Amino acid sequence: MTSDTILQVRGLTKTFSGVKALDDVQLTIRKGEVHALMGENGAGKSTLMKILIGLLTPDSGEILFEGNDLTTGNVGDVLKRGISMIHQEMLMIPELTVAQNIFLGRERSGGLLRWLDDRRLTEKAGALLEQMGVAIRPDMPVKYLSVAQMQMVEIARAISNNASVIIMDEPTSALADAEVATLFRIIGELTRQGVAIIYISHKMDEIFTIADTVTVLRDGKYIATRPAAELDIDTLIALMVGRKLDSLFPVPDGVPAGEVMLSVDGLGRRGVFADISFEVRAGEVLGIAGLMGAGRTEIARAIFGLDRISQGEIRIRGKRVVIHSPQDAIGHGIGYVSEDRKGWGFIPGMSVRENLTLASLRKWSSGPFIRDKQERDVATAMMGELNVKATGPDQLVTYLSGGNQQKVVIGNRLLAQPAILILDEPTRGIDIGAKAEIYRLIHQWQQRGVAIIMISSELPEILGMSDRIMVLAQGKQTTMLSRHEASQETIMRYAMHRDRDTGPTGE
Amino acid sequence: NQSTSSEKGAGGGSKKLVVGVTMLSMQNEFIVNVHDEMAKKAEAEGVDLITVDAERSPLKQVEQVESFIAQKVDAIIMNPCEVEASSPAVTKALAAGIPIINVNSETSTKPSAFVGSDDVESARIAMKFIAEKLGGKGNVVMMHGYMGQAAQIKREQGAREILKQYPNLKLLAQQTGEWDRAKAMSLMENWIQSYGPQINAVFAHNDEMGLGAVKALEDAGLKSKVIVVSIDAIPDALQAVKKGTLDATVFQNAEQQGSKAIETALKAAKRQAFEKQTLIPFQLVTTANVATFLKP
Amino acid sequence: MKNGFTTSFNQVSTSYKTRVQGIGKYGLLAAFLLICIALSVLTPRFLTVQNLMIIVTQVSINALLAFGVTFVIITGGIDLSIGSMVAVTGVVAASFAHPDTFPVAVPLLMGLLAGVAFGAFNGFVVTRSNVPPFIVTLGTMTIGRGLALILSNGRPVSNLSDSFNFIGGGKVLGVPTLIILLIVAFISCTIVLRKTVLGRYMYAVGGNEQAARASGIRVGAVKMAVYTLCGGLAALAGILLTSRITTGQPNAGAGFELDAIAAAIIGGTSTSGGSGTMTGTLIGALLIGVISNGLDLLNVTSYYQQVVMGIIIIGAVVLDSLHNKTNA
Amino acid sequence: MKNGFTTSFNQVSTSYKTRVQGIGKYGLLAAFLLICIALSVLTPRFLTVQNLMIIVTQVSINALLAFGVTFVIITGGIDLSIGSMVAVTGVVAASFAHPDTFPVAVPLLMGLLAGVAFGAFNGFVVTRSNVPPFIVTLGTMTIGRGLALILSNGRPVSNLSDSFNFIGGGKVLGVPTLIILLIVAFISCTIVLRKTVLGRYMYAVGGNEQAARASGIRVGAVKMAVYTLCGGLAALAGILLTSRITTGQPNAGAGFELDAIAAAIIGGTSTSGGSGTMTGTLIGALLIGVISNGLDLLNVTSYYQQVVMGIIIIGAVVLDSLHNKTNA
Ligand SMILES: Nc1ncnc2c1ncn2[C@@H]1O[C@H](COP(=O)(O)OP(=O)(O)OP(=O)(O)O)[C@@H](O)[C@H]1O
Ligand SMILES: Nc1ncnc2c1ncn2[C@@H]1O[C@H](COP(=O)(O)OP(=O)(O)OP(=O)(O)O)[C@@H](O)[C@H]1O
Ligand SMILES: [Mg+2]
Ligand SMILES: [Mg+2]
Repeated sequence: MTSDTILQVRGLTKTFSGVKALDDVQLTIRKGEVHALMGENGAGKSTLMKILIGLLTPDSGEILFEGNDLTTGNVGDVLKRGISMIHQEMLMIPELTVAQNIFLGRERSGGLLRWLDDRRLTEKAGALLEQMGVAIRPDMPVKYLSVAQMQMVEIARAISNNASVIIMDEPTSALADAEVATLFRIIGELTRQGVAIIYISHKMDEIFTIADTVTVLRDGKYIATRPAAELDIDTLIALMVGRKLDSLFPVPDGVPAGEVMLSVDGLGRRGVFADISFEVRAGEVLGIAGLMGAGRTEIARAIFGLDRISQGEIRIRGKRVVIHSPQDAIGHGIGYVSEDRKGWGFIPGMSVRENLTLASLRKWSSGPFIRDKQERDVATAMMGELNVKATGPDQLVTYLSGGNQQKVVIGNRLLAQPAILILDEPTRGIDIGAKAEIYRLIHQWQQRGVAIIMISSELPEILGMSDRIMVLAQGKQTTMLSRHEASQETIMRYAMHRDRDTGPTGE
Repeated sequence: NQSTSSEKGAGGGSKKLVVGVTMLSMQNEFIVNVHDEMAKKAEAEGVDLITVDAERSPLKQVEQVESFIAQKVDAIIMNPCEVEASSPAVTKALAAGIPIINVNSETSTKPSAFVGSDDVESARIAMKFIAEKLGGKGNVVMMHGYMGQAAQIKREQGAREILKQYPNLKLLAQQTGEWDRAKAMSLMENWIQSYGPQINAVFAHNDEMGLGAVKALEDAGLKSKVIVVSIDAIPDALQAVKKGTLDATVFQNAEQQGSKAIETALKAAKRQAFEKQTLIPFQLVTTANVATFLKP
Repeated sequence: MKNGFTTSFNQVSTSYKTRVQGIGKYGLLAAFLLICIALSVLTPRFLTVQNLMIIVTQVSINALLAFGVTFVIITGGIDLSIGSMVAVTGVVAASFAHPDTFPVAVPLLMGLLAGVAFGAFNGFVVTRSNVPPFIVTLGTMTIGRGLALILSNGRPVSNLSDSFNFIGGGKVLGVPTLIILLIVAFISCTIVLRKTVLGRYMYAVGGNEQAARASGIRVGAVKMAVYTLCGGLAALAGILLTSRITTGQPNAGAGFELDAIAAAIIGGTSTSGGSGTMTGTLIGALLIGVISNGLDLLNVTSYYQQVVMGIIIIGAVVLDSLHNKTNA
Repeated sequence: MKNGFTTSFNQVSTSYKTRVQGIGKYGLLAAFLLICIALSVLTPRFLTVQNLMIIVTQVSINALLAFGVTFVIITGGIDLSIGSMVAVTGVVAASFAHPDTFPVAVPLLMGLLAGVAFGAFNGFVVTRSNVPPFIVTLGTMTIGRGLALILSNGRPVSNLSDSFNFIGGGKVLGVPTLIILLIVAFISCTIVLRKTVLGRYMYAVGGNEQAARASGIRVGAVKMAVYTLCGGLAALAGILLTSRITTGQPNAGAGFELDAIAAAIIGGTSTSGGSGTMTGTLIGALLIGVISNGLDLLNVTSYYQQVVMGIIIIGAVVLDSLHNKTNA
């Protein structure tokens, strides 16, 4: 152990009901470094981190923190000893405010009686958020925040603990570039003060921007630790996946666009977005880009009947329709994959098979009865087509890795054979291999004549997949770009478009 | 087999007789008293009692009797939950050739024997007392037991019979206190708000409620102006009568009901002649005679 | 409704085995058999055909109610009004069941109709208002009790025809009708839950209402269906009870809701919805019935019965959960 | 477990204000006031100081129980054993309260001790086993009822000292002690919930147990605390009830659990945990008390009382939820 080693893990093993999630894993973290932990979905990264923070107990192995054994600690102890964590699942108490969440478990400030001093907590949280450059009200209950805002609160909570090691498990999965930049600035400041960061992300470019060292896990096993400078993207992917990956995006083959499937005209929802007009044709991918909070998700929700619109109209195949509920939308052939996978995507207590066939169950049943065999066949076939990694069609979806869960959600919608598919952040939190597969799928369905709307905060994805790109800023449409007009710079420019011109934007 | 064993028992033989007992509710003091008397008597006679609590559910009671039949008991004593609903139990026991004795209250199907008193009569006694005290004129409120239960229905019936005889006795209000002292107390408090000094008398279907009414009246300083009468003569009520807070209660003889029930059951089990109907009279308890009812 | 960005893994893993493998509930089954063995050893009267038949008969009413409430709980709801529905439907059926008035089908149909209407009303209020099912059905529980008393004028409705009394009190080829009906209901409910689209939707709605909605499931319709089904089953229970005790009792069924819900939860149905099986519920109901019968057979004093009953029920579920336990 | 982050916008604009500003529950308060106004119009006897005082007195026992169960429900649990705890603690206290035996502090302490021990036992089983709180406390509800009957031998424990009877039946400066104790308890519970770390942790545990654990909160200890608190409050209720009716009744409190839980849920406590306020619960309890008092004052027939009671409760909560409503 060299003098600047702060945390060391050796021979760590963890088994979940017979399945080895971690197998003899090692990890060495030095003061002031950004140490990236890489691996595919389900490689065991989060499990390892949960063991470090004391949420899970390992079957065997040792953890040394500042030279002392850490294995016996519970979460409270570990937090006090100076390790904190940004959780992948965003562990928040919805009813409590931002400030209350940030200081949860550390409120003891008012002396012996342990009286709560919420005013002070709010002030402290406010100061902290301001210092981070985040505009979130500290007295707002967390349940009203968007996913991205919650992620910023998670970050604030982790750094407010004055920890010497901060674990960041996919801290940017819900963030757009501007917030990512904020986080990176904060990470820079922290590392200068000697804080070590363990950084987990599926966004490759982030790794190469900030990581000093990279450790790779694969199937719960330790693979390698390398200085980031010695790695290039292909080598890293090869370490993670165990083979070389072909190109991420499918080659655009100029699918001929068909009839106009969906067109919206002057769509608005009071206080959220206004004057949105666009159309999507069969076999076309329309990308929607914008900063966090630009209103992209809200447009999707409105079209799918989850929120009421206050003006404008929606046409499907040229016919004006009124959509009040998801059933209406589905009846019109619309499918929607939400950005909130856990909230709106799948049923955790159900098997892969049941989840896949849920939206199309009527097709696999005669009268009230489900045709068991056909349902199973259909599900198995879809699992094959999507390349879902699971022990079988009867495995519970909760047990799948994030990427595979996402594939199940997409599969569920595809089996309903939508003519129009809305994908909101389809690759959030998904590893690079699975991403490539999802892109391949999108392309495939595009070729079959499905009209696709893809909302994404990842510009490479938008640029790589879309035929046309609509850019939003503050609930207004700022431009519509064709594939060859679009570049990162143009999109960013339109996305940052401020309220200077209040008139109708877009065309 | 079983029948021979009972014959042996009849001949003072080796095997103990077994009597199955199902009681309306072991959470009701009066019923517990009846049962305790039965247990005492059974002990003295050297018979085994199997006691179960029907918890006021006739369904449960029917099931318990079925179970007794399956166990081949020598006789069954039933304290019925319900006139009609407990009747299938009687039918079943008789069909199985097991004598069944109803204690305390009746069923519509005639059992082998009945030991008890007529609930309607107890209410008549209580109401009559009120009527006479008030000189046949005044306002009465009535606290019912749990609505729909046999005792409530019969006690209401008895009270109404008397009310009909006294046209100047007005039933001001009636409501259920669910046999419960606390509920009755709240109810009385609310009535005092509504009617205040208009109320001349309270008739409560049981002592628990009567005592609740007394408490509420005392708190409101109205007790001296209102007559309270209830039924059962539980020890608390006797004390209250002695103190003069409860004006009267109606004594139902638990001791006799219990011991007579066992006696009859044993005779029936031994195939001896027995009384088909043993009626044990009620007695009105007032300050005048309360001393004779108070146990030392 | 609470969210739960993070249902704990544990929660999932326990219900997983039971649900997906379908047979499940080995732990509970083991506890149940253990109790049966203990009782057979303690008293020779327990393990006789006649006694077992009595147990099943006694359990049947509670089991029917428990089946109904299992549907409701699987969708994440609750129904406290089942006890009152028993009373209402019983009184309604009895009112049409006097000898020489209507053919026996009439009281049956009227009772069922009353239950279905009552259940549908529950479902309507639950789906149309934001009021938690606990409050809605607590309200209709009180309303129902009042209705039963009003309809019957506070008095038991008796003098019922023999053919009506046969429904719940008769025997066919030596087997009590109650047992036969219980088996039929059990099989039907199992089929609804496991083999039909509606059953699948129930799990989906209870498992994640939003995701169910996003899959195009008409959540409101599913909820309407379960409350109505529950009302129908409560009506069946009410009619059978009435027929068995040959009287329509306005205060029948008081407290039945707790027993039925207990049977469902002992049987592994999670109060937060999304999991549960009819087999589990049936075992739960049988467990309660066996304990109560056994304690009666052993002549345990009434007060101690309650203590022992409570201990055994907790014990059985502890045993069950130990069996299904995964590491934390 | 449901959903997640993306609640719709509107929700923010409407309910955010009501909740965050802490006063909240305007909808329910409005419904409550509406009912009060209606009653004042219908009968002049309603709005008198004396009657209002009586209502509060009558409500106090249920309110105390409801406060306790609010703590439990906020952590995502449930306690069905409160009714039985009322009986056990009442009987225990009464046994020590005969005149000329012990000073009045002894029955008080013994009763409280019994309740705290009972509650702690609930908490212990809930935290140490995987058994759902519903089953644990349903079991201890039965056990407790049995214990109360055993301890009292099935008979009311009466002949209590005047000083003991004063606790729940007396007046201080013209104000009934029950009202004073209710106010003290309400303030204390509000402080615990809103101003102490423990209260904060209750919301955390009920809101997201995993997240609470990840913040270093000892979830087990919090649950122990709430069940124990609930036991203590039930003991207080039991002692006051016993003192008010001057007897320790082994069958006191039967069914009280439903009323208390109803008060909490009417008051906005969510059965899935993580939200709820003492003010809401108090209004919930008052609402039930006012309706029942009003119906008595209006001399509504017993059967119809139940129907009207059910309708008004559902109606009040519908009103409340309309107020808080957001479009879907
Ligand atoms: N509590 C649990 N019970 C059962 N299996 C679990 C549990 N937690 C994790 N697993 C399994 O362990 C493996 C590792 O999971 P983990 O969450 O650590 O992966 P990860 O590397 O963080 O993946 P991702 O990139 O998708 O977040 C997966 O197969 C997962 O399904
Ligand atoms: N439930 C909510 N309550 C309050 N504000 C919300 C809610 N959901 C979203 N917002 C806010 O509304 C605005 C638009 O949100 P929306 O989710 O549509 O953005 P988006 O463009 O999809 O971005 P992203 O999904 O990356 O956050 C943002 O300011 C966001 O913070
Ligand atoms: Mg992870
Ligand atoms: Mg979005």
